[in-house]
Amino acid sequence: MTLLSALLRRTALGVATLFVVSVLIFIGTSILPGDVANIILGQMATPESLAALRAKLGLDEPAHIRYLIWLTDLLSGDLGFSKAGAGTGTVGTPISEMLTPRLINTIRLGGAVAIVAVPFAVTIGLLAAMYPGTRLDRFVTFTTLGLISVPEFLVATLLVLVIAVQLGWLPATAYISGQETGWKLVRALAMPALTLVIVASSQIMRMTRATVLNVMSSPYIEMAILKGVPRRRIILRHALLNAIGPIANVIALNLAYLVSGVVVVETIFAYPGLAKLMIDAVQTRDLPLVQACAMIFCATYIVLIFIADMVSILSNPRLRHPK
Amino acid sequence: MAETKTSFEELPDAPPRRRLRLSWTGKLGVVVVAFWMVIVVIGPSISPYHEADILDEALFIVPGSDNPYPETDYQPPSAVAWLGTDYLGRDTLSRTLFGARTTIGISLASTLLAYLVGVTLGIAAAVGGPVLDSSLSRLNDAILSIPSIMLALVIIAAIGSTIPILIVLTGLIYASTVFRIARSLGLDVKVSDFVEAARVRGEGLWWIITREILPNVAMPMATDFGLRFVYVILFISSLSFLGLGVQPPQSDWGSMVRESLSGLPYGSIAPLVPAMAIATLTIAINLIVDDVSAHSGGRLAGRMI
Amino acid sequence: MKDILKFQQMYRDGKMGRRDFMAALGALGVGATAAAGLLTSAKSLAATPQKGGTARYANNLHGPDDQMDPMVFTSGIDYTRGRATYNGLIQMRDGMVLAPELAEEWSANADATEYTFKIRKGVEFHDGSALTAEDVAWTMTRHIGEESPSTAKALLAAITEWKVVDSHTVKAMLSSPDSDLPAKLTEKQMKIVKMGTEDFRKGNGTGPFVLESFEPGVRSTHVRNPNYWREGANFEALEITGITDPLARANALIAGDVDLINQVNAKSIALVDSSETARVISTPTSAYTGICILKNTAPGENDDFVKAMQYIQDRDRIVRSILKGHGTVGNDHPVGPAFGPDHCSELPIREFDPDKAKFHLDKSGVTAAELFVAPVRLGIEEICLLMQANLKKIGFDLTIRKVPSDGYWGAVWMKEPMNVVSWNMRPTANAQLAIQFAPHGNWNDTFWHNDRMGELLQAQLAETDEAKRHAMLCEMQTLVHNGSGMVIPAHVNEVDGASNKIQGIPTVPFGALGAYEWIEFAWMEA
Amino acid sequence: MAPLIEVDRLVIDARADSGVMTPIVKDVSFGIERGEVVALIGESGSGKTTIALSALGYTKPGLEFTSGEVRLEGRDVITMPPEEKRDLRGQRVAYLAQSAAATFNPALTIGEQVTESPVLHGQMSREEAERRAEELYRALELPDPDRLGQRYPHQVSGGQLQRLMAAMALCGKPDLLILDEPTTALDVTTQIEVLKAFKAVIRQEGAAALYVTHDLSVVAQIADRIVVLYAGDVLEHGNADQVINRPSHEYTRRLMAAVRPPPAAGQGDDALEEHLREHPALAVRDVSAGYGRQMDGSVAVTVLRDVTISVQRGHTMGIIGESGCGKSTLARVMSGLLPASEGAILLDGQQLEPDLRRRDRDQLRRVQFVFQMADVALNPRQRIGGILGRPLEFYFGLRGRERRQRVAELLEMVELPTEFADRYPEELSGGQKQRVNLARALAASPEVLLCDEVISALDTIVGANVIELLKRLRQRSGVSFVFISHDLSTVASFADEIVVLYAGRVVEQGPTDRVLSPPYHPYTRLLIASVPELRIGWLEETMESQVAQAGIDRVVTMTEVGCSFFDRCPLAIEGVCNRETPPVRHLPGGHAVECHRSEAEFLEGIQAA
Repeated sequence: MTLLSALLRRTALGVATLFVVSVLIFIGTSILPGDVANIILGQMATPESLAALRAKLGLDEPAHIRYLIWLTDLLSGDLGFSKAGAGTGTVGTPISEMLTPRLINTIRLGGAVAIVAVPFAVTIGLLAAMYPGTRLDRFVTFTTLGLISVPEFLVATLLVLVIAVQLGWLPATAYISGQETGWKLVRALAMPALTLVIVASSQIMRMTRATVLNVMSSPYIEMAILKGVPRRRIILRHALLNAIGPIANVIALNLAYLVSGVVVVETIFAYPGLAKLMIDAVQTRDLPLVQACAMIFCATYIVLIFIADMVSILSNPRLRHPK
Repeated sequence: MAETKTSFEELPDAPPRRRLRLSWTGKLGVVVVAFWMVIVVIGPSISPYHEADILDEALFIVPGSDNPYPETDYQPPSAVAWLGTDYLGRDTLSRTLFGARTTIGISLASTLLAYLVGVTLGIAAAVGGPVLDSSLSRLNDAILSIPSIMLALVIIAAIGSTIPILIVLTGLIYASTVFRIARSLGLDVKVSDFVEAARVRGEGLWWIITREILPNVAMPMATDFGLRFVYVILFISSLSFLGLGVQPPQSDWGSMVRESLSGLPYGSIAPLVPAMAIATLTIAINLIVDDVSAHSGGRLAGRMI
Repeated sequence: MKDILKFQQMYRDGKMGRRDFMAALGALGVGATAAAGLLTSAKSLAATPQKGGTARYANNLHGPDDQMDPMVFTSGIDYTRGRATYNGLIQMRDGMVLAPELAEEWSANADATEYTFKIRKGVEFHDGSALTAEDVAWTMTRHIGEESPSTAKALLAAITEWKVVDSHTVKAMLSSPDSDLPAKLTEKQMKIVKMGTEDFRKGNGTGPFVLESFEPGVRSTHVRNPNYWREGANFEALEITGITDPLARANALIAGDVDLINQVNAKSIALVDSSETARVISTPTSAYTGICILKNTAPGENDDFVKAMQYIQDRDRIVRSILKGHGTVGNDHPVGPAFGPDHCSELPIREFDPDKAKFHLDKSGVTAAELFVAPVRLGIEEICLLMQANLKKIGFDLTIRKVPSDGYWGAVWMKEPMNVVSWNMRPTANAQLAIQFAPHGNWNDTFWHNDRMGELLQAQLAETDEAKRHAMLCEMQTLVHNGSGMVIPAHVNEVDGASNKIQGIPTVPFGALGAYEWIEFAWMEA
Repeated sequence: MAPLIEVDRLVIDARADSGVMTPIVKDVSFGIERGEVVALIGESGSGKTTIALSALGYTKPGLEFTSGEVRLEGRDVITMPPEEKRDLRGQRVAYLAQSAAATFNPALTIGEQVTESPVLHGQMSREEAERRAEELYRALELPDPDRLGQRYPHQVSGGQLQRLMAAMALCGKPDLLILDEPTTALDVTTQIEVLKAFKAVIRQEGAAALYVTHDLSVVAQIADRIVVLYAGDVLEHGNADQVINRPSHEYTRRLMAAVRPPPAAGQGDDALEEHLREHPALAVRDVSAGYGRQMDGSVAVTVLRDVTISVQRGHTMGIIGESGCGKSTLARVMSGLLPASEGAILLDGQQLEPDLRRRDRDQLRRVQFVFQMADVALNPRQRIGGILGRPLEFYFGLRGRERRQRVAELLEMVELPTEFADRYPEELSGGQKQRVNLARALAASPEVLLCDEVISALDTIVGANVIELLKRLRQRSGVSFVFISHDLSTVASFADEIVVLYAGRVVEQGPTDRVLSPPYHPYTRLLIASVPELRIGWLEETMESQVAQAGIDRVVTMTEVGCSFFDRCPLAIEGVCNRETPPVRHLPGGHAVECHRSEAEFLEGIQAA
């Protein structure tokens, strides 16, 4: 299979997955109690006012018709409108307009975490694999395990208490207006990023260590030892190249998590990212918004996994140069 | 010919089966896990109070006087409550002991369910032909790509949050990761000669899956089971963070941390005790898993110079 | 309430010492912390407001459903933005005094069935157009009718028509007398918008701040309205955002990331109070959270069961321990002491009595019950857990089903036999009683339909004699106390937080930080 | 002069997890002079690899040096500090492993791996090392030496990789080469080429070598001296001529006896009396098959083309060819594991469905498949009793005591103790597992047994014993065998008829006697000539022959037109063989050859050689 046909195949599979996700999300959200009209009117709803508002919002169509409308709009590049901010007015916020700043924020945070966590975690993981069973390895193992085992929200709260409240070094929340640059931006991102670096790098570290150690039982590693290749080169040249595939996969999964799964951290630091937006959208039954977020998460996941696969292919000459 | 046979027997192919031997960290892991398993069984019966008990204000007397403390929440450790009280004035120790059963029970049941579903479908996808495989894989990709918290949020909002629902939900969410592993292991085993031997014999799918494939993917899956179990505990605790966890007044460790998080600024240990419980259990499981996987890989690392 | 304002003024003018002030408020039933808050705000009355600064406010609830359409405002962040952007006809000031806002003056006919409002002249919307009676009539007509989605329409149910008399006069025609109408018009939903508005996101109002940016669920920014019709706000700009997590919100205030927050939860009060940068602002209100037991189905149809649930409430402990003193004991009816003379202080408080509870429980024969709990207001979950623990001691197992708050009002409330509810403080005691207990009303959430109650509600609105009004209110409170399926263990204070730099926060009890009036009247120390 | 390396009373123990030490190498001593090739010979478990690795100061994980010394020019390598060991490895002592495919790092270029050691040790600059590598590629007769270094291991053939490993070992000009079974995994045709290259290069470089193998025929070609090992003990030690021609130890004699004589006419067992049946037990008619089944039923890669063979009842049909010729595919097609895309398979005259899923249970029972690797063909999670009992239950509905009894009988039939029923496969030796594998097939009381390379993974003696067992079983049961092997000697000693496959086509078939005596198809001749003989000097003689030089070690490629063997064939006719499909020539005695050349020309060709 050539690279191009692989690319086409993967794209087709990705689109298929997106389609399945959109159906799942639609079914899932349609079994939720209440709709956006219920949420807007809340406690003060009456059957009459609900009916009137639903008619106004176009919610009185049957579910499958609404899905088809959404799908056709999507295919023509229109994500639709959120009911956000519109009240009973006829003008809602275009979803793309709501998503863009959130997406930028998410990418900023995820990017900041990735830039720090990935090189750090891979390095430490390699060091641990280089000297397995030593004190360094034990220390890394225990620390990463300890950090993995603590719920994110506890890590985040402890950090806030110590760094923001007690020491006052950094702001306790990370809500940003989008205009911050340079040092201000770094300060705003620091606390949530630090929390996520701790969470993400522990996992990457462990997987790096495990994968490299797994490769370490291959005959070609023994051959390298018998050729008198020093430890550092065995790990960095012989083992790492063969472990890159699985490591890339773990990194991709962690990055996908940084985009879609960090709702706890976004909540604690009041960081306006995508994950919190989707939770909010579900809670307010803003279905076009839920769908849009789901599409972004799903696409991110697919793209990241695809990139990880490409990295595996590029690091593996057998896949890169088929005979 | 007969004599020579006796004097030069065929040498065994491999040294006798290597038995799993734990390092000291692995042993420590076993001890800790065993400890918690004992607590699961006897915890509620040795606990000083019931998990739902809100301790009477009269119990807390200011030393050297007859005056009660004005508060019963976030009390420091004392003779009344050895590990202090939580945000409602409940005994942290009792709730931790009761919580062991809930936390470990739910997580274990969820993980088992995830395995039941994930392995069944994963193996079915591996052996069941391309149509089944690709439809299951697409569905699985779809589920994996939806953030699990968000899935949980929708389902719990739709049908409520009882313990059985929590177990089924978590089980299904984690089944998708198990599916991936089971499928790839299944694909490996499927092409092995002993499975072909069964196929040539004319064995049906059920036999091939249950007798030929499953026993052989059991070991690699077992190590993954430990890790998955840990993730499930943490996942349920993040659900608690969003208020979607077990029903009060039942205690599970994740919810306990969450509920009493507000005690941290006052130096209360109420959120730290259950956090420590989670940490000790998950670290212990991982230490055992590490030993099991070290058993199979990385043996050459020690020979590097 | 008027008394409090009076004491505050006396304190400000130096006619009263700090100790006396605290004692006086204590006599009025105001807790020490709350009194300290009032003291601070009294202090601020002393100084001259300073102009300038950007006030950053963080609200607890926020999301994609954040609105700029006043008619469907439901959360504090909406009310806050609404107060900044729009004006109402009449406003509520400290001491629950009604004050003219866009209506310069108003008058009612003798039987309170027709009201005339003189609209202020020379008021401009942010888009430069002039405010006319047409705008007022259009806005207010939106609240009328069965199909109106207005979340405040219950208050205006008596109004049949809004008439434009001339360019700056409107009339409200009522089907039945309502002497409380002016107070009801102070509600947060009654803000005046431009006639024919389609895009509410622009926030085209007459208010003290012009909406500069609005990202629902994230933040909005507002700048001072230079063309405001009166002197206007002290702040130069506002930044309104949301921080959902209570601890994070408190931390943000303490760390100085924001200047004002709403909803300081019980566990964070001491944290904020002990900080050097911020303080807690606690205002007694009649808002309450409680348990609805449906009277039209088991187990609530059994009066003894309801009694048992009422007697098992350890009200003192709830106020002391769960609310940390920032509340008042409730008496299973909705009119709390914050309503001042309208509160029926003659009615004895139903004390915590496990024996009586057990007696009624045994008599009822009910052996199991399920209570649906959603975090509709801070503290409700703890109240239910305490109740459950106390019931356990008398041998009754109450099952608690915790459900998410989204969708709660549509799926659980008024449907499950036992559920929790939260009601904000209404502008008048009558409105407070009517919303929940008018027979066959839309929101009669315990399905307790009492004919006498209906008569009294109508009659009290037409009554002008103070003593008779009070007697009627008291009778209604007693009826609810004894007959309805409502368990109201406590009225909760409005507990918010502000940076020590922020001064002059009003004490209106109908919402956060002086019912959002801080926007125009508070100021920031340079 | 002191020997280059001296193994002195070496003891190596395996440390069990319980801490108990089990000796693997027991007090072994020998030495190697400069320029000398010493062979360590023994079967699995004899400790030969362990001893060889000790020359690098290395043991496999789980093993420990207990006592004794290994001195390289007087310096003990076991106790050397790590830095010195590192300098030693690759530079002074180099190692060639059994499977080059596994020991080349798949992610690095060949060039980098070949030159790595001398560059790292600072012996040469990168450019020098690359020049040296290129010289070695040429010396080892590797194709395209200029660009070989930039390729990756998976891009070259197994035989080339094995020679590249020699290049890797030799690049740093080591004093001592350790060769660990370097040709065992190769086809015979490839093996002689590699052997020749090794021998030439060792001589040219003047290095000493320690050659580890279980194959006496190979040893005979390359070793100056031989050390015979059994279970960690040296049983015999002497120069090659003496050990091979006048073995003193009984074990050595047994090893010699197990070596199968080179294939020649008259080897096949006496033909059994014809069973009076109209139909052959199993017949394959015009079968084509391949992989990558497409929508229209054709296949993307054709592996078998127009194969027609028939196995007579009670007869043994040997199928032979190099790896990639399609012999295993043929077995899979017959069993139905791989449905044929065209043609028919007839069992006792009755046509079988191509796909085994459509065959009925009795049809499945009558054709049984014995897999190549007993290691992986037996489910490691089932006991032997279960493995053997399942077909009994499945085909005959046997249960309980009856089943147990039959399992015991089967175990006896394959000459294993009945207690083995309670063991797991991994508790058995390789030969024992292969017997169980066989017993499982016999449990079905089949009419045809398809044996796919059943002894190629076994040590010489063990393999010989299994062949003996098969012969006895055949006599007793009257089962027809299809015996697939790349080892012509084995097939010759066992089969009644031989089918020679090349690139998916039958190039020659007939009774064993006929096929193994002239006239041969040129390919059959190449195969026969490549089987090493237990005779010093055989390698040189063979390499001089034209047949070998022309055809050895080329990858089997299937051509669309003409004869696939064209580019390896010494008798190829340009313009004919590469254009037209060769005709089938029927020779007397049921012997058929597919070739453009006539019978007379075959004979001529032989004389020319």
